[in-house]
Amino acid sequence: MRYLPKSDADREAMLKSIGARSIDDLFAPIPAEYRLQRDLKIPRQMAESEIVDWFRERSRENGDGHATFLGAGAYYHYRPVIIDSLISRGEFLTAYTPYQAEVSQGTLQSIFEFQTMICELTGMEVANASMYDGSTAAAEAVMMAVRLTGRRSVLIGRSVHPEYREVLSTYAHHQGLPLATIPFTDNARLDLKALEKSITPETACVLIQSPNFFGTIEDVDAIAEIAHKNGAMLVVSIAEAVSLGIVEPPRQADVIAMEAQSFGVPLGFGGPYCGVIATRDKFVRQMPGRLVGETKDHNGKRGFVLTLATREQHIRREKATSNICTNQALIALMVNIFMTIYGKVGLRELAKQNLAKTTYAAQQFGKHAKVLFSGAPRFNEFVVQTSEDPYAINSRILGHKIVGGLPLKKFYPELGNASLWCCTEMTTRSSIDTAVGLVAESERSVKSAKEEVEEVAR
Amino acid sequence: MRYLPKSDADREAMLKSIGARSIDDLFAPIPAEYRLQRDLKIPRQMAESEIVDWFRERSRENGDGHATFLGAGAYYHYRPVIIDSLISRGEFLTAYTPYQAEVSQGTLQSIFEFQTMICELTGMEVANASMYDGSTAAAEAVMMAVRLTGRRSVLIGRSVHPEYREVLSTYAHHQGLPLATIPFTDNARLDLKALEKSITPETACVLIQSPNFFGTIEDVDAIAEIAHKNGAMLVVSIAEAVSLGIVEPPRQADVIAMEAQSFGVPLGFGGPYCGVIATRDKFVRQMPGRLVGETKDHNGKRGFVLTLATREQHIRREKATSNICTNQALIALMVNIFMTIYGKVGLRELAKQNLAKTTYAAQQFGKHAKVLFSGAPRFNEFVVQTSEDPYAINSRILGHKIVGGLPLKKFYPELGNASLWCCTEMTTRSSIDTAVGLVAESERSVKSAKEEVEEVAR
Amino acid sequence: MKHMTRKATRHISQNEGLIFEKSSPGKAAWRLPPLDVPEVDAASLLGASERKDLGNLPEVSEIEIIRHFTRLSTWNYAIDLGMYPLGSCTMKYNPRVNEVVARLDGLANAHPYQPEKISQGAMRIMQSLSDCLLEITGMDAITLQPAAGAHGELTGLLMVRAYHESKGSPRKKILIPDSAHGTNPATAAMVGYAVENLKSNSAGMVDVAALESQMNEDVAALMLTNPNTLGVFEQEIHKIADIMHAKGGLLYMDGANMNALVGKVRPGDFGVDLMHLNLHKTFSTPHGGGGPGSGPVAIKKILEPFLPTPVVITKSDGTLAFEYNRPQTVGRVRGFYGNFGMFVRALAYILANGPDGLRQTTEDAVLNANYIRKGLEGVYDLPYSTPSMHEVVFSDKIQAKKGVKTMDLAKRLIDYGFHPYTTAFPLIVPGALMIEPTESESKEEMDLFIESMKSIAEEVEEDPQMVLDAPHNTRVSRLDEVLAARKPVLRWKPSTAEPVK
Amino acid sequence: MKHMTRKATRHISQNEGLIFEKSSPGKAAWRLPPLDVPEVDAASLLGASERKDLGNLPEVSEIEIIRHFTRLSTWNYAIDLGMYPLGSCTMKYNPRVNEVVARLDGLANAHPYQPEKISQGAMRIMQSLSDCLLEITGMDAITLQPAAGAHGELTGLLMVRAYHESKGSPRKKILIPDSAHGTNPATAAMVGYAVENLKSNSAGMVDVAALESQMNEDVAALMLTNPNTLGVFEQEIHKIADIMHAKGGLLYMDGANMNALVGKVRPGDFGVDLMHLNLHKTFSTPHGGGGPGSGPVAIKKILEPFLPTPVVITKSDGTLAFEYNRPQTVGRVRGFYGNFGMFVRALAYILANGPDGLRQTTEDAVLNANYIRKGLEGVYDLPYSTPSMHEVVFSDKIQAKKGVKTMDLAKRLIDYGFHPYTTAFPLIVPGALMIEPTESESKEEMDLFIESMKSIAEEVEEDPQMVLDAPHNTRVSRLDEVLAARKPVLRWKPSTAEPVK
Ligand SMILES: Cc1ncc(COP(=O)(O)O)c(C=O)c1O
Ligand SMILES: Cc1ncc(COP(=O)(O)O)c(C=O)c1O
Repeated sequence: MRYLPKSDADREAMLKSIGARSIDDLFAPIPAEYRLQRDLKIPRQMAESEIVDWFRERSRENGDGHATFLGAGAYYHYRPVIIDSLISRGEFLTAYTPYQAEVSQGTLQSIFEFQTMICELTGMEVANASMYDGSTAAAEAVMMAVRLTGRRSVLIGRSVHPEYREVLSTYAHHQGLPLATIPFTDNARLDLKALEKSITPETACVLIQSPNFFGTIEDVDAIAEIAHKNGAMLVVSIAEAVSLGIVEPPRQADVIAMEAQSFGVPLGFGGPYCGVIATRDKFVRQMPGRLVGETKDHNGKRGFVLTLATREQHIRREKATSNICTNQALIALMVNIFMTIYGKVGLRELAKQNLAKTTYAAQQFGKHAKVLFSGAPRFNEFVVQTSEDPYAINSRILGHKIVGGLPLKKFYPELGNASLWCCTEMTTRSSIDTAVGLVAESERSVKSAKEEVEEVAR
Repeated sequence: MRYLPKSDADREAMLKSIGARSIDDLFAPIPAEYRLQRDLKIPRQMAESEIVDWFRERSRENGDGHATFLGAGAYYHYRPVIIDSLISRGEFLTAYTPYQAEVSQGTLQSIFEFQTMICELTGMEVANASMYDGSTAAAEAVMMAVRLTGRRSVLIGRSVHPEYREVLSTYAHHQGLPLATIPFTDNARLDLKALEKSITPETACVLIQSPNFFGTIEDVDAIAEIAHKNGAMLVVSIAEAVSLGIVEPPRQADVIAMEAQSFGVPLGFGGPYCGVIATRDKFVRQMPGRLVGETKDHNGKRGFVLTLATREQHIRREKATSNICTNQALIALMVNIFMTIYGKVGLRELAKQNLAKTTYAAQQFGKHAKVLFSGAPRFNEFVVQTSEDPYAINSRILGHKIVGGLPLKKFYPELGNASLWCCTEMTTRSSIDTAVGLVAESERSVKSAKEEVEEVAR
Repeated sequence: MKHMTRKATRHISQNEGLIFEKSSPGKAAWRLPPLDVPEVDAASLLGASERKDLGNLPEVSEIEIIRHFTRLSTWNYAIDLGMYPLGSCTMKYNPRVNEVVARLDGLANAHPYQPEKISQGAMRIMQSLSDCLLEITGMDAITLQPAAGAHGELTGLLMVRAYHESKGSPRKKILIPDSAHGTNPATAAMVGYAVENLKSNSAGMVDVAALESQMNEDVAALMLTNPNTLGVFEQEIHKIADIMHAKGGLLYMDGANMNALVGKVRPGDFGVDLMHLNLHKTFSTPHGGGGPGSGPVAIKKILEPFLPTPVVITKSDGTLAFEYNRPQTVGRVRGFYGNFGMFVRALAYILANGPDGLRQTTEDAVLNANYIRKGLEGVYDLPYSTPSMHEVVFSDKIQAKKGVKTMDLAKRLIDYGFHPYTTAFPLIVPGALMIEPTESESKEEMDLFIESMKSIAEEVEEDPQMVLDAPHNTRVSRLDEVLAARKPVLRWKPSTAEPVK
Repeated sequence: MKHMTRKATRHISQNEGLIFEKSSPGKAAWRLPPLDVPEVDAASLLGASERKDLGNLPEVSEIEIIRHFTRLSTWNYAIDLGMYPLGSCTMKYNPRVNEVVARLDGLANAHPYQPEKISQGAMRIMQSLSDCLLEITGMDAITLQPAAGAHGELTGLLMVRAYHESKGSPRKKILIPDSAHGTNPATAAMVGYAVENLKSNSAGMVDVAALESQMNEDVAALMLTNPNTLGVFEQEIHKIADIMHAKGGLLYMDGANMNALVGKVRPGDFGVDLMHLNLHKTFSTPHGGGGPGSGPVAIKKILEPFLPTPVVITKSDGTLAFEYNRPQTVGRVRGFYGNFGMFVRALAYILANGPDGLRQTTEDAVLNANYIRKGLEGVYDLPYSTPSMHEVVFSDKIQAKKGVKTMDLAKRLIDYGFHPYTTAFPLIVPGALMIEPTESESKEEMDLFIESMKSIAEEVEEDPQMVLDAPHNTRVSRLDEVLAARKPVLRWKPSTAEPVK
């Protein structure tokens, strides 16, 4: 096998020095009756060229070359090429968690920079080295609030990503944490009155997302005020990181749970992505995940190490703040490089282009169909309601190698024929115009059909 | 500009410390009347994403995804992916010629290994660090023979790659070196009688290629004997390096000029490729190009340096063995890695697969059309003669996203409707069968057409 | 240092400050294409929500970024540089072809919500990988959704809980051997179970008698690592399974050490009810400085109803689809479908190996561990003489007499050009040296490792202080972890900015 | 060494032997797909020509290859690691997007003989690059075929010769300033011309009076580097051109230093008849440890008939084609069309810059050189006080008094974490230190360089021997070049194989 650095002579020599007659001696501890006496039934050993060909085939079956209007927690942004040039360096790619600081300063310093930039962007005081993704980060943030407040019930906005809500309920269910959902109003923002009504002295935290699942920016101040007034914490989830370039971060939040995929991470059919938790210094000891801190070596030289490990499973075992061990380090490095490339000025300009494309698209759609939730500011997503089933319209749009917006029926039946459209800097005016054209056509045909019926009726 | 690591403040500060009022002061030495007072008329500054899109377009216009039967000096072999992973490391990619050995040992040791492997493969005693390509390597090898023999006339086999012959005549012309061409016989091998006749005491060398342009393996021993008997040197050009895996190298040659593109170098529309010259120790001081040698440091530790620089232009100026300075180092590294991957056993197996595919293809074509030059052994190319113009047949084959063999009219009008076909390990049986099928069809239709004519004639 | 190593030397290494220390206003590494729609006024669109300032994000050029991260990278040790014998981490070669196929446009740019019609390639990859992993583990069904091993444990215990609930009661406890990895108890707690410790016997294996007595109807499951963290195969595994099953409990296997078993024995065949795999260990996906991973959970039929949603199914027309409607599911444990990019890599690894390659891989991994054990036995204390599979655990008992602990030996090993082994784990071995070479090490590299470890042992005798002061050959000397924890500095601040050192 | 640098430190570095020393029979890094055609018997097909043995080619596994070349790479200095101020080499940033676009399937896998119908993309790239380069140089026509600068010189002088032959006589001589690069005289000789040296004047420029007197009908051309190798712009360039043209001679410009002029002045505007460019210098294609390069030759109308074949032309239908039928061509200088992959990279660089970017680039390059000149003036001897453009040349005159030469200073600079400048060139400056920072260096990096050079100057005063013994911080100390040349060992042989050090 071409990955194995041994000749049969090497193997012989080693067995000899071990004093084993054959390799089977070394597997003797396994009860004979369980030892596999046959080949595994998996495909035969393939040449590298065959492997590449096989996956190329899969890639072709997978919508290679389509434009997309999908967002909903996974965003198609441009990835500067140096991200892959740098993360492909074996020193980053093939290193483990930086347990041995003296030969891991590269990874450690880059995480320290990552933590710093996440703080700058979120307005928080401390950020961890990464969580699995935005959904698990949100769930862990809520658990964190539960530990910090000593309270057990949790309120979740219905405008939070439906899958994030599912994950939270999976995590909470078996710990018997009562969850309640807060509806949204007709501008898609959290219903403050409903919140006031549902919040109790037992409420550990309120979880919202901003920009929320519909792309609408929540009134974080108002929500924070209600939460804090009731001694509950405010946990804010951010799924579209690019929004932070031009949307004020939820500074009033106690914990922010972020999905940083937008920052240079490929869509990759849903993963690997990069969750992050950021919070206030005073809450750091209840924070899950790894943390890198600055320190000095024997000669007073600056260096970085993993720190506050007493929160973690390998020290605290069942008393740990979380069971997380392996995180998303390499993806956090992609995010770090992306933030470094765009930086203070570029990130704002990038966000501004997203805003411009989305504004144009919403206007165009608005001329032919109903754009919902226009009452509040949004970032790069918006909801369009059509007369015809959006799946039907999308299949016509797909004919142009364009993937239309996400039909919301599945998650929000009450919204009927609504779908969620997303525009980024990658969305071209021409694909917007094409999609709008097909939606307009659909509306016209439905209308004329209705008229015909009326005709007949008369 | 995003590649420039300066802020305007930096520029101001630097001008100040230099004592210049403005940047224009620094360009004062350029006579004012010549200074450009306008923008260059080139495309505006583009975003990285625009650049990628622009070249993607060009790539699509360029036969992306076609199978090919083209060889003729540029061969389509599989490139193991680690070649690019390794040569993309900045330490290899962005280093200059290893003038400062103590911080260039990586490049130097890899060239030393390259020189060693080329010697092992060619059966020569010394090889240089690379030449521009196979054509210039051949020309420089001939010049080398001219210097070594003190003779001026050169004999070239007509079965040498036509473009190599063109390059040689360009190089030779202005030095007034008489060139004569030796024809090939009906098995495509060099015409030994003609050689005997043409060779004189003035002949510096005989240049042949093996496998030659038609894929035929020359009778090197016989040619060497004739050359040496007349005090001339034998220079052998090798254009298909993979042949060395299973074809005996021309050990009787005095100089070998090789094109190593087949060893892991992309076709890349003709370049960059990797020429190499290998020869006997005794000729090394007339060798062009860079050489790496082993030595020791102050502590007796093994190390490598550029050596025998007294042959080179930067020391000898007009007396140098060549004007070459920049060579093809990074491509030589690709070749080095390729040779390391396949090694002693793999290279033979690879060559054997080429032989098998070619043998099958030649047999299949032979059933329907005339395969020329079957009288002598060949490696992975063969010549097929059709009744119809090969350009016409190829355009039908192209309809199947397959590029047919190279029509030889342009180079060898005497061969009529002949074209040169090449098979490598990348050639699939199905594309062979498709191409053969279309050739067979063409032959049938021509034949029936002829019969009709005869009908009418009767 | 009289002992010199043949493995490494010292060489010039570039310094580099924090990126913030290189920033200055007006530098930029980005450029956007011209806008093809009308410009907008953010203030009027966003009102109070408009962000005006991005704080201390850096402003630097592209070459500075290339140099920054290239320089940083050269401060790391990595598998690509040499042996990385971290026990329990399976630091094997990460094949480059995996990286190439994972970046193919149709896979790298696929949106998780794109229509199934144009997602057949991705689902086919998920199904093929699932089939291979089921054959390798001998289990009946699998979920690829968990993002890492610990996440797989969580998913597994959620299914355990749902299973017992379906039988009337979730039960109260999870049994966990004292040799277990920290994620095991931490996971049990997250799922609302009490953790009960299980003592190991003198051979370092589960004390079957103790298990017998501790097992009862309150116990939901036993979390067993096999081979365990001592690298020892639980020879009485069948008894263990029987004891659990007899009382209606389940046997969960932590598959982190599957690299000792692939192609040689299948957990499904020796009574395991569910297990997780670490694709980033056994199946060669890169660790990337700490992640990402992927922790599929393979299960027996009885647990299938509880799988997280969605599950990939084959429709009557032969096309693949995601099934969401599964009434007894434990629910989602992650957004979308898991770390898909790791599925691609793991499958590429399996295809590159085939049945014969995987078996040979396992044999070489076990061969290497035993070769090192043989080479260092006597020089370092071997607390358990039980046969080793893929890793071997020594202790610092002998060296501790001179005041030199496992961490000190580890730091000195750095001077010899190696990444250290895992220190101070498993907890049942005081001062553990946990060494897992994996199959990726050549005899040459391991001989250098053995030679170095022996040389260090001699140094401990001759000059313990020098070892205590190690490392000596790195760009920073030993770093003060106590200081870091006492007053944590977890982010750069303009005020605290230091000049480049 | 009391002077410590802020630029670099020493860190652990992996040793690695020659690949042949890692080989053993049975290891393999390759695997071929199953054959889809019948097996063949090589012996019966090839007879006596069949090769039986491949000698000492290595047998190693994939991970050993990854480690071998990764380890080797870490022994190199590179632009990606820091400033690389080799004078005359223009070691600027090599943008990564260039590498990405050069690898696009349709470009990387295009066969040079594939039908023009499916080669329009490649030809479009060649045409676009040609148009840009002509606008930048102010010339009329161009060939992209030469593989490097020296090859461009050869191509250029071949055209010069063909031009003169067309006028009746090829002429005999080429005038070359004594400051010229070695490739200039070497090229002239290859084209069958005698080389006549041209003395520089006290300002380091062409002595116009001398030129006047040496110029006659035997002289085919003057090969002038401008700015010349002192980094000095030939201010009397117009006079020089007039003198050449008056006697029917041609003015050839070596464009290696074009990085000082792009967007600011065009050689075509100041009387140059033909010139070569180094895409691997001015246009950012990577040096790759010595190559590949690309040396296009741009010419004035009068030389167009002599261009090498083929030439890209636009057909009446707007599609592109190669034109081969050019009766007066000098012929081919290389197979196929040149180093196409470098064309792609150079064009990507031009598109990334645009007119404003290219101008700013040139200004920064000149600014950087002058900043260094200012910083080191007085510390090192400046033989020519003439204003500098993109590079500055000092001499070791001051330090030589202590027996420390330019090469010694260079070796010591390595200890400070920099790649040295170009030593001992141009020849007109004894003990030259030729420094070209390029635009890619930040003020921070150059301040470190200036600080280091000053520190070394002090060391020369305090402890010259220490400097003579440099480098001290590298994995190998100064290597014996004399030994290497005296009995050359140019390849590994089994007998001479040494163990890994
Ligand atoms: C035995 C064991 N179990 C569980 C884990 C946790 O796996 P992960 O780090 O992928 O979450 C590890 C990883 O170190 C391990 O070694
Ligand atoms: C002034 C000058 N001329 C010519 C050359 C030769 O160019 P190349 O190395 O590309 O052949 C160089 C390269 O060093 C140079 O600096």
